[in-house]
Amino acid sequence: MIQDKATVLKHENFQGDYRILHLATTGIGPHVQPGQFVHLQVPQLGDRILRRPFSIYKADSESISLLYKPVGRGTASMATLHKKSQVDLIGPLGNGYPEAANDTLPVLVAGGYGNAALYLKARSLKRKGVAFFGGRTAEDILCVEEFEALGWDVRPTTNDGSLGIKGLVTDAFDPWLLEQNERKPELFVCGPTPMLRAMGDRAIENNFKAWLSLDENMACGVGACLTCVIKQKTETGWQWARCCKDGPIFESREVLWDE
Amino acid sequence: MIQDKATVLKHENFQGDYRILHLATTGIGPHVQPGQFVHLQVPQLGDRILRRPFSIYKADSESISLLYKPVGRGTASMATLHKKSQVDLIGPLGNGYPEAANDTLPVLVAGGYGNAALYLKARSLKRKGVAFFGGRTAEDILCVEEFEALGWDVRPTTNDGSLGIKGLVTDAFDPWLLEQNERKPELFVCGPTPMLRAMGDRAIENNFKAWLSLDENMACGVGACLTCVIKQKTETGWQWARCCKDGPIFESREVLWDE
Amino acid sequence: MNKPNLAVQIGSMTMQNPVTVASGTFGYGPEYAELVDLNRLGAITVKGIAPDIHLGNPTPRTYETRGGMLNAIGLPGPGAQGFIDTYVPFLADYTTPVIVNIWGKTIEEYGNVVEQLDNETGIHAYEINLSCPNIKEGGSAFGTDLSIFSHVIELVREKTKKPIIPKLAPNVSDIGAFAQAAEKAGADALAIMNSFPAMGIDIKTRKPVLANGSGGLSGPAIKPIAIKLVHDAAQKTNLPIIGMGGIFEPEDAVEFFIAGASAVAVGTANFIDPSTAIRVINGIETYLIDQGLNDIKQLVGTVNYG
Amino acid sequence: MNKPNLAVQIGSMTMQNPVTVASGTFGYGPEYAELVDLNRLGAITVKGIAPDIHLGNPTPRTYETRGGMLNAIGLPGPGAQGFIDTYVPFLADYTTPVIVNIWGKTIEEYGNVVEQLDNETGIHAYEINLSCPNIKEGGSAFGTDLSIFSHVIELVREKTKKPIIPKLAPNVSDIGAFAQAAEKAGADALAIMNSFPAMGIDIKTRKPVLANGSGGLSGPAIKPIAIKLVHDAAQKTNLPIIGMGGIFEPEDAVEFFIAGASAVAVGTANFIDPSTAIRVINGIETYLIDQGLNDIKQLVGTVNYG
Ligand SMILES: Cc1cc2nc3c(=O)[nH]c(=O)nc-3n(C[C@H](O)[C@H](O)[C@H](O)COP(=O)(O)OP(=O)(O)OC[C@H]3O[C@@H](n4cnc5c(N)ncnc54)[C@H](O)[C@@H]3O)c2cc1C
Ligand SMILES: Cc1cc2nc3c(=O)[nH]c(=O)nc-3n(C[C@H](O)[C@H](O)[C@H](O)COP(=O)(O)OP(=O)(O)OC[C@H]3O[C@@H](n4cnc5c(N)ncnc54)[C@H](O)[C@@H]3O)c2cc1C
Ligand SMILES: Cc1cc2nc3c(=O)[nH]c(=O)nc-3n(C[C@H](O)[C@H](O)[C@H](O)COP(=O)(O)O)c2cc1C
Ligand SMILES: Cc1cc2nc3c(=O)[nH]c(=O)nc-3n(C[C@H](O)[C@H](O)[C@H](O)COP(=O)(O)O)c2cc1C
Ligand code: FES
Ligand code: FES
Repeated sequence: MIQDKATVLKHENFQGDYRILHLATTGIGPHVQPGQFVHLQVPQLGDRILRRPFSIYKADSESISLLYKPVGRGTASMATLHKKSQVDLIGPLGNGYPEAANDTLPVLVAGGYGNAALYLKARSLKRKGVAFFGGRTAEDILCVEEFEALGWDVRPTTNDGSLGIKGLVTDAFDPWLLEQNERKPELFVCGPTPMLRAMGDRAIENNFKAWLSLDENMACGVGACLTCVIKQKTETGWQWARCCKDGPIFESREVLWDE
Repeated sequence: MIQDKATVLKHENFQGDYRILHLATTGIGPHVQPGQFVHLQVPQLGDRILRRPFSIYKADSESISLLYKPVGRGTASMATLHKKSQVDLIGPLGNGYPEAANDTLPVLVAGGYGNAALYLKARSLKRKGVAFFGGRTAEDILCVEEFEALGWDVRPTTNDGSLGIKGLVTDAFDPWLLEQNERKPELFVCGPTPMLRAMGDRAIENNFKAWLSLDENMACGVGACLTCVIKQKTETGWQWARCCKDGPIFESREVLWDE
Repeated sequence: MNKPNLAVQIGSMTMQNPVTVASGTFGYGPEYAELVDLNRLGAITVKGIAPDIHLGNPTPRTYETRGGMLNAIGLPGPGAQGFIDTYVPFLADYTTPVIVNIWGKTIEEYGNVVEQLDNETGIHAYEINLSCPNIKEGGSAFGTDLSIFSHVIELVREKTKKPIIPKLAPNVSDIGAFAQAAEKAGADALAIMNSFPAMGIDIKTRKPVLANGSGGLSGPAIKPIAIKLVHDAAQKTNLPIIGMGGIFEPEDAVEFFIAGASAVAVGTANFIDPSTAIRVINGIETYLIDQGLNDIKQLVGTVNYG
Repeated sequence: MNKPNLAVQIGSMTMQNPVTVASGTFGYGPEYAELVDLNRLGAITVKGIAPDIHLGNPTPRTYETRGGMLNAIGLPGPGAQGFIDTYVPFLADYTTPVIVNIWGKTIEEYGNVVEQLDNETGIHAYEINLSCPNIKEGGSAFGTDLSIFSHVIELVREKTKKPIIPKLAPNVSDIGAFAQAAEKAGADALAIMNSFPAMGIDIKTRKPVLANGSGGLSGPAIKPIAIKLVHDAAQKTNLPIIGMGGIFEPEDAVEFFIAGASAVAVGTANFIDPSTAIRVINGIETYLIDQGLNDIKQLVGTVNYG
């Protein structure tokens, strides 16, 4: 983990509203584990003050890329960054996804910008399985070709049916799951909370593992402020775990969801 | 006085650090009196909140220009405005310079951005006299050719002698004044407070008028908040006058300077 | 859907909508009349008036801070008679009710200023400034002492039948106690909050940035403090509350209503964007329509504690 | 010119420079150890410790506001024994003194937590949190009642010879009275200020933005309030004051020293820029050199009233 002033190498439109920010940072790039994130100080956000967390979409020895969508003040201001702007980063942060077990079939499940957190994992996993991508419309289904090029069998679902199966990720996943009998699936999931929860429930019911990347508001990003806590099950009940430091990745059995 | 969203027509480097901002505003341009100002909402000054006042350098039926120098946060942020940006303006504000008397010799005295407040007056005065421009270095002596083109006899002074007489405006003005005996001078002054005061003192001692454009911090700019007050002499002592509404132009005899 | 009802009653004063301007940020009316349609406001609250002419503090009187500003204007003003002569006739040309913010250097002066003003039909209510952080006399010291606080309100109550609206000091530990005391002393409504006692120092000269030494913090910076004070006071009184502190957008005003305010005042925002009050009025209406509410009263004090 | 002396004495604790971190914004030390050289700090102030494990509030626990943030973390923590087991050994590897922020749900608990901690040589001082806005027990209510306030300090004083530093509540009318009471009760220094009681409401759901309902406002927004409180307290006591509230730049810290603080703490700024404390230390040194001062003490309480 370092704090680094990174220079914008490129800032490009990706698909729909999504954008990719390429940042030069030799201090962070080489150390990234799939599923980790950076905490980015939004430029010119004068009167708002907190950093914003972003999954590391790609990383090499000299740079990282972030894949994001402007949704609010912070990301809107981020969208104004131009080439050569400087951005203050802290990273890489968080635990990242664990290695897959030897005998499982890796399955990726992503919603919206969830692909950003999964791309590096998709690349590093030796065995390539199925990737379920969900989104509102075709525009929200990102990087299909990229994941396919890595050898993944991508199955999109959209709420409006504009790409793949019409419905939720679960509408594609559930029938698929019924057909599995050779290998136990092992899920790597990143997306909105209801999706995480749905996948977690299936993992527990069907006795496989699901590694969920949780999305909580963060202040410090390094484990100091106790803003981003989630309930982690213990033998006797639960304890708080910090999404930024102990997570953002938790196995489904660890998470005690609020009703 | 109106509130208007003006569009940046052009934003250009002028001389040294000075810049000119051209703004499209049909609501303000046609109504400007020389010496008036606009109250400008600085863009993206997220956590700072107040407007900043700027003299109207030029005005026509469709636009106004401001001549300014980035000196602090507000003006630095202003400097980032680009063509087509929108800026919120209130104006024209303040009383402006009065008509010159029939029998006087108009004299302009400007320091730094003071020329911005004087250009329109220089143009509208029928009789053109002498213009004393003071600055730290040659870079701070603005618009000499422009004033000369209007028919003014421009006499620059600089602290470092890089242009005109080395010294203060008074070093040029005082010897000149000694030579005057035909007409009584009438001064139109805009510049830093010590200059205003020096000119005001001379006006009182030598029994001529000096119209001084006072520079006070402002909050509302329209006379409502009583931030920008200066001491105005009365028969029995003094009262507060609002620089933004009752001024910014005051005759030297009206002003009670703080010791 | 029909237009929702925005009218609010403060004692005998009817506000056509729940938005006024904060005292001291809008002059006496004429200053913003070219920029703001005064007839659209719920009420016009003028700058503090004392029995006599008062000069206020030396300059600098204001200073910009992160997310806010400091002021120590020090309540300069034309006095009651000056106000009657100069501003009451001007304001009489508008249909909007006028709230006069009053203050005194002594307890008695609070009574005196009301005596001078009370015959004017063009004055519809008094806001009693018990919380100005910028004057040694009266002001904040009166507003943080429960017994003086009550005493001033009782005295003003004796002098007038018009609605009286004490303006509470924010720098107290228990705003509820002051709300209750005001109710008991005969207040018709409460105004919460005044600017918060604060200070800045110029590190080059080591002088306070305000000539007065310290001043009051206002603007968006204090909004979360104001929301809590309004909320806490609303738990302890049935009086309508005029909420203020950092309102810049309609959404800010809505937050105050949910917290328990029956009306709001736009202050510092007038300096930044004089159209704020009108924008806020329009925005409240839109919000009510979106929420399917047909009266602003349905929004007041509706925090969802979950 | 020689390097100015930055060292500050708080009772028996020597700080090599006058900059610590604000409790609750820096964890217990390890969290920022990769980003900040802990040995460069004047002291490390850890998050609030109670006698026992405490879970704190539900989420959301923080919220961003204009120029600041709200928090209602609710003092989760490992308890005294957990702190001793997990963090004291870690902190012992650094030369920087450790200030443990303590709190309790009852008056007795304040004594109890000190009893548990006091044998640890790696703990150099206690900051007594009498002002947390986010817990029903203890916290703010204790900090705004002069007699409970004094009582807690006296009790802690009995239990330890280490320096004790009460952290004052900002939501009081007369901070000087609390400063004097703390001095009388045996405090070695004061910490001013805690985050300010505040609230935000989501206008879509009408729920408070913090699960706890209300919380504390911190960050640049409150700096002018903090400067005034430090200034006013310094007029009434000779105790050294650790000033905090919105310090983001060295210039902010300098303002606190001029106002009367002997040391400062960097809080919310750690979240935005973890290098703030080090930048502040360096900036203070530069400022002293520029001003021709050779000891930070020469700056403390030097407001030029003109
Ligand atoms: C581990 C992790 C990885 C992420 N990766 C990505 C990614 O790869 N791509 C992507 O597009 N998004 C990602 N996000 C989400 C991204 O951080 C949010 O979109 C972003 O924070 C929203 O910022 P905003 O200001 O645009 O949103 P806003 O909607 O404006 O924020 C709304 C309000 O929420 C509050 N708020 C926002 N952030 C915080 C905070 N951190 N703490 C407290 N309050 C807060 C503020 O009050 C803010 O005004 C990730 C989030 C997490 C936790
Ligand atoms: C009538 C008038 C006409 C002017 N015309 C021109 C012109 O034509 N060209 C030009 O270059 N300049 C002009 N100025 C000066 C111009 O307004 C200042 O340069 C500008 O306000 C400085 O802004 P800044 O944020 O860059 O400065 P900063 O130096 O950053 O301001 C420093 C600090 O001073 C405080 N401050 C600044 N303005 C105010 C205020 N209004 N009220 C309270 N505190 C304040 C703030 O705390 C601010 O952070 C004029 C001023 C007046 C009064
Ligand atoms: C420049 C200025 C002058 C003020 N003058 C007065 C006043 O005369 N009487 C009063 O009761 N409040 C006065 N106030 C306080 C405001 O009415 C209001 O309570 C406070 O500013 C908080 O609201 P805001 O954040 O919207 O400005 C003044 C505030 C400012 C900024
Ligand atoms: C997230 C957070 C947690 C905090 N936790 C504590 C705490 O445990 N004990 C305490 O005394 N103060 C706590 N505080 C208050 C800070 O120590 C400090 O007094 C306050 O934030 C003002 O300083 P700042 O504006 O620099 O943040 C906390 C503040 C924040 C923002
Ligand atoms: S964001 Fe601070 S602990 Fe996770
Ligand atoms: S700036 Fe408000 S009265 Fe002049």
